[in-house]
Amino acid sequence: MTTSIHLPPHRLGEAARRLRDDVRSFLDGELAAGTFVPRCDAWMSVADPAFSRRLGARGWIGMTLPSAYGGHDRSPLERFVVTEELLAAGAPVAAHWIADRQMAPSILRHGSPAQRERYLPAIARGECSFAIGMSEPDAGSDLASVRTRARQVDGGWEITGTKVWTTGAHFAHAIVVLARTDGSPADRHAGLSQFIVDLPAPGVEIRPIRTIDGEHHVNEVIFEAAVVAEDSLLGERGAGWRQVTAELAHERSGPERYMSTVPLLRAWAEHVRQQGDASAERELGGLTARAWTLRQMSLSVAAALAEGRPPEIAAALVKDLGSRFEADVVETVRRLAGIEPRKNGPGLDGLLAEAILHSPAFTLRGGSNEILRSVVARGLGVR
Amino acid sequence: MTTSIHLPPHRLGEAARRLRDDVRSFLDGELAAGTFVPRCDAWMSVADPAFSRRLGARGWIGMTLPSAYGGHDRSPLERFVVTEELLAAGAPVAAHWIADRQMAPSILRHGSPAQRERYLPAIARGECSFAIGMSEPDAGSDLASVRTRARQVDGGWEITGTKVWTTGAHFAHAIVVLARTDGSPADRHAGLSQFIVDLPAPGVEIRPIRTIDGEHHVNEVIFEAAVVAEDSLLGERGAGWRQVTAELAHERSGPERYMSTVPLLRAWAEHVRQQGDASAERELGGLTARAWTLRQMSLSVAAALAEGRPPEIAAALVKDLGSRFEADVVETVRRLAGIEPRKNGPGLDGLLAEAILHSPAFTLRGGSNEILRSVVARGLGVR
Amino acid sequence: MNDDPRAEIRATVTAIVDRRGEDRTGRAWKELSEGGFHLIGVPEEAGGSGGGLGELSVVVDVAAFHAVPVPVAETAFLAGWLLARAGLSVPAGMTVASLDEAIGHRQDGVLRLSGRLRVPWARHAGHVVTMVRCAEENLVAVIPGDAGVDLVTAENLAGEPRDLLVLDGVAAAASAAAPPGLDAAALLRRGALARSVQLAAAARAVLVSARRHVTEREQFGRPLARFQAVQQHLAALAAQVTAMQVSAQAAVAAVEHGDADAAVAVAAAKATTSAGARQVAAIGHQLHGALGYSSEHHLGAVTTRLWAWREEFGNESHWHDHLAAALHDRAWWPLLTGDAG
Amino acid sequence: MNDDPRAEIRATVTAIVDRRGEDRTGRAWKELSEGGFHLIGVPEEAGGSGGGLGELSVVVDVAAFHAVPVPVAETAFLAGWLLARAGLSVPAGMTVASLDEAIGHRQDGVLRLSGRLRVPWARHAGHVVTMVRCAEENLVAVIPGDAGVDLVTAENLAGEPRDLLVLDGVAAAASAAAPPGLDAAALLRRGALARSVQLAAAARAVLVSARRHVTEREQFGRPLARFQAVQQHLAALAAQVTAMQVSAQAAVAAVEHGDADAAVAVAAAKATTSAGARQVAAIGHQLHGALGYSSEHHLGAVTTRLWAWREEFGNESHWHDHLAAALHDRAWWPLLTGDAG
Repeated sequence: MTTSIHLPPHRLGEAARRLRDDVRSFLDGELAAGTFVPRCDAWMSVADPAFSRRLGARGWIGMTLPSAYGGHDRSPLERFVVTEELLAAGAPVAAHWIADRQMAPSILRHGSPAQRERYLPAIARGECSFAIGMSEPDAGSDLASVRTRARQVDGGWEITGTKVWTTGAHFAHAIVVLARTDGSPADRHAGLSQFIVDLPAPGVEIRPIRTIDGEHHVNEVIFEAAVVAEDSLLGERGAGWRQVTAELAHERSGPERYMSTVPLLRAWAEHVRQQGDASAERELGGLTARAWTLRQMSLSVAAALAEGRPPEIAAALVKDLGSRFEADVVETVRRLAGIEPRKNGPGLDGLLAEAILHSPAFTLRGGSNEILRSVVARGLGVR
Repeated sequence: MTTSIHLPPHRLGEAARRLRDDVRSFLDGELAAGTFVPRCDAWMSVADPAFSRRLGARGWIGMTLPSAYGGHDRSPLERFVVTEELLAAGAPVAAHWIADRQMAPSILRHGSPAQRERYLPAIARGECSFAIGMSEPDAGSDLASVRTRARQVDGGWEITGTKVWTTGAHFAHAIVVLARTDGSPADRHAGLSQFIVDLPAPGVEIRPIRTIDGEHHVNEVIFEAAVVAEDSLLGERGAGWRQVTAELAHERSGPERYMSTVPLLRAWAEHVRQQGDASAERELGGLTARAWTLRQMSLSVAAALAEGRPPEIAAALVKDLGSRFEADVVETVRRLAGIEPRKNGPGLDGLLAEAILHSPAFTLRGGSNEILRSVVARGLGVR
Repeated sequence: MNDDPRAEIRATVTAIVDRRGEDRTGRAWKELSEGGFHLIGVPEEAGGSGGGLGELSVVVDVAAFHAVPVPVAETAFLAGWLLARAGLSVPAGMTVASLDEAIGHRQDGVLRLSGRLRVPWARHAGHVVTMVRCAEENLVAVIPGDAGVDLVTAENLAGEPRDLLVLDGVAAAASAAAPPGLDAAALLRRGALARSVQLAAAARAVLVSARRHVTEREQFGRPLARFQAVQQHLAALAAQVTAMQVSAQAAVAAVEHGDADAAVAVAAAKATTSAGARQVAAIGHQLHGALGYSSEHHLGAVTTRLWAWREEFGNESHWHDHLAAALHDRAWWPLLTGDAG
Repeated sequence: MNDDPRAEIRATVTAIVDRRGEDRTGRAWKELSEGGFHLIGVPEEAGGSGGGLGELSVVVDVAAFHAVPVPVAETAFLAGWLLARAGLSVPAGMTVASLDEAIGHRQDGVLRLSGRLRVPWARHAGHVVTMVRCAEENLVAVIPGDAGVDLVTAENLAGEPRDLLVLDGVAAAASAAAPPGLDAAALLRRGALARSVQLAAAARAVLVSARRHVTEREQFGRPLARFQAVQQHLAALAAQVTAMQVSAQAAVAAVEHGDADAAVAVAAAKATTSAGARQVAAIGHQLHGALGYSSEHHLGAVTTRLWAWREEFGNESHWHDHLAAALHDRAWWPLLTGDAG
């Protein structure tokens, strides 16, 4: 770790190609049936439980879970193929995305046998949505600044505190909460633990937070002395921060970290093909080269995961570049397409409006670029 | 100073237009006579003493100095017009640039009557080149890290220390040196003083530093117990840092802070006009809009100077934007012109090669962009 | 903008628009129009409130800075200007301008108008002014708002009305010949100047808000303003905002003084302010964190305007092409300095 | 590049090129050619040293990382490849390739060549290989270096030889028909792949040097690496360098395996590495301060190469246009994944 980030390229094989063809056929069928229209950022904001169940039925959720827990014993690289096809299509996958990406690996690794039995098969069927209660009011990027407390009481834990910017809590079947079980806020990383809380639950109030696009994707989740069972503790008491950090690497490592605006880019590519504007063509070529490279990097990260190498630094680096790419796609299209963005517009104007309004989130979610760059700098040994 | 940087636009009048016409006629004549070819960054690197003397004879050096000292009692705005015309033409002005820009105002303000008599008329005639000994080895951007010492001795001062990156010392008639007269390095800003040392001088060695373009523009200047007269102290003993800071605002405030690559841009504009490439045309339009705005900002800074308002913050801000513009000109031309840069090439290729090789200097000289941004942040009251 | 009448206008308009509470927009519009601020810069003989472009720019600047959705740019900058240029009088009530030309034909001495016209704020307007192409004539005409035209509502990214009027032989309430030089390009340029002022003002609002946020908020146990990366972002933001302000103000001054190269100034200003909007909004959101992404925070009201306005009346690509075309006939440096060369 | 033979090649070549002292270049070239590294990746039956594209890339990578001016890309990547593809043998000594096609005509059974050919390193070469257009035939031919041709010397920004050969009916020393698919576009692509590897390696050298500099140097009384702005710059640099490395390595792998979409990979890699060069050089110089701007510092040797190589064999604009043209026939996402769609 002294010269550069080691990230050898990976080549997908013939099996991946067949799997990709299967996913494309499925998506073509869904598009033909009109079950969805391609949307930007759909993995964050477009939830369709029926669509998720259909994916689950095909074995495309919980792919890397053991079959004993309803999974499919497939490699992170096979999961990568399915994931990138869904993202490229702008498919409505938000109902299962967080559960599949973060919570399934976390519960598999840290969960009790009972928790595994309870949640993993349901996640793999596409029937269990998860939310993650992490950020707190006034904490900004400082995720360790946790004021929510969990106090051991008779027969369980009593949780009190407020989480904000919680994606999908309004339709989630469960929420994972990071809370302080021991010590004081000055201890920062020490003394934090994770809990799984089924929703809805008494003492847990979910209020919508509308974002600048006027939509309701995120929530404020208020725990007022909500009592949960003893066995809702996830993993080890006091090890919450370590568990969360491992989840974050998963959160940052997927192709969604550069692909949120690919549906807009694909629509614009068609537009350019019809227009024949040399200036637009060249910039389309430029975005294509960047996307090609980001895909190769993302694939390398998936290969590292598959080999059990922790991709924390590489994932942070890819997300840093990827979120800039997502924003540059929006900027390039708006600058060259010669159309005014329009909310709910029928074509490129609607996709563009949605992408512009979501663009601040590209670099805020999953760690700001400053935070990501600190992770990379630390990885280079300079801190 | 709480909301934004106050920088009202300024409009030049009819007198300025006539002055501009005069300068253009002169430059057209020089170009026709073949006395120079337009060069990028010529104000740093192309010195022609005869050219400077011809400018001096026309009253275009030391313009704002009082006539009592050989100056012309003109306003900073008239000086601005002459300056920008010389820069736009890529004229060989390095022989008098530093003397005219920084040392003349500094000597007028801080110099003794004898120093004024000695240097100002010569500067205004274009016959006196100055160098500024500021940076020291290993100091980087930390200009206050001064190890050069001046010790009071019989009949004068004895200076010992080394200055680096000293532009034009090899042809300068005098160098201004920042040296510690009192206290220790831990005192930083306190205890520093400025001295004017005529060149060549015993005990002062000037060694070339070749830069990555293979050229010799800057020097290492070594003072080995060089003894200078009592009255070579410039201004107040111990007030050197304050004097230098005021000079820096002058150094940063001129149009050369965005215009170094304008000769390349003008040549490329002709190239584009002949090519008719739509993609290049659009980017030329973009650079033109940025240049127009930077010129308006630069003009506002000159107007602030003319009204006696210190333009420190605004100058830092314009230089930050300006140096990025200079580099973006180079990048745009290279990306779109479809030619390979070539050192000493006869046309655009030669201008491009020179500009590329100088580009690191755009953001290093006169304060790195990080330093400039710190100045701006402090101006906004956040530090 | 430091002379006295302008400072007074700034103070008065600020007091009107800088308020919270119920029906903020309606109350602001009522007071602005009662005070005649919606027709400032339009000559009194044309039914306006008098004053120059400088005063008008102050009103538009303040309204944009506070992100209050009132159509001062549309009434005074565009509609009033069109009417005054054509020698027509401004009708009472809210009069806004069409971005597109109508097709006219005369029938029994009545001018009848057809076409699909983009008309911001049409839904609220008492009258709409439009340029008209009628046989070989160029006209300016007034359409009454209650003339039974079809209106399709739409909004820009900031939720401001961007409506479509569908005319099919509607009778004009008034009309006059357009003077030489008043054409679609002139209208576009006029709108571009208005949006330049608005973009610069919205950018300034982002800077003010960001500065306040980073000095008031803490993270990792110290004020955000103490982080070097935050300071660097803030300084870059200030630089961009200042560039936008200077370019818009210089363009206003050039048009106000009738400079020969005013068209270049407007093109450069709209290009600069449109291109700068991205970085200003991005840094603003980055510095505010998730908080600024909530619809309850003021930031979104200004950033969505930055995103909407940069496309209106030509985005930077449009004006870059325009400047490049101007360079076909003029050398680069004289174009920049506004001289013949 | 972790398997053993490649690691061994890396170590050996590093030992050869990573030296200081007199006539560094001459000694490095002598040892490289004695070891056969100047013809690695060229089949032994064609007079090369054998090995695959992966091994060749290691040699080119190491030479570029150390900025040692030896023409391994020109001899092995281009000249050896051209000769082997045409079934010709590599002559002894240094053989380099022309970037341009010569015009051939046959006279008394002798192939005579004319034209102005750009030939990097021609001044040092024993032979030059060129593609030839002769009536309806496409040929590959060898020109002896001592054939009395006119040579105009020139250098790129890094001072590497970029000469011009002026041929006027020079007799070819050997020639053969070019196989199908071996044309000017294929040669350009091959050169682009070589430069991609070199650009990525030079970028890595900037990162290594910058990392060392900021950990060793102090400013304002503390190590540069402690400044948040410095850390952020370094991380951005690392991201850019990693992107360049991954793209170059992926393109090498695609060509090595004969992938159907190898042409897309090379276009994307040369575009990525050429476009990344600017930021890498800029951050590198910014972090090194004035010190790195001196010709005595190692940094300039790599940044001038970044600036030169990004333009050679098509800069990013060229390859962006190329990718855009490929999108005329294929949909965007299948092009990216290398599938038929």
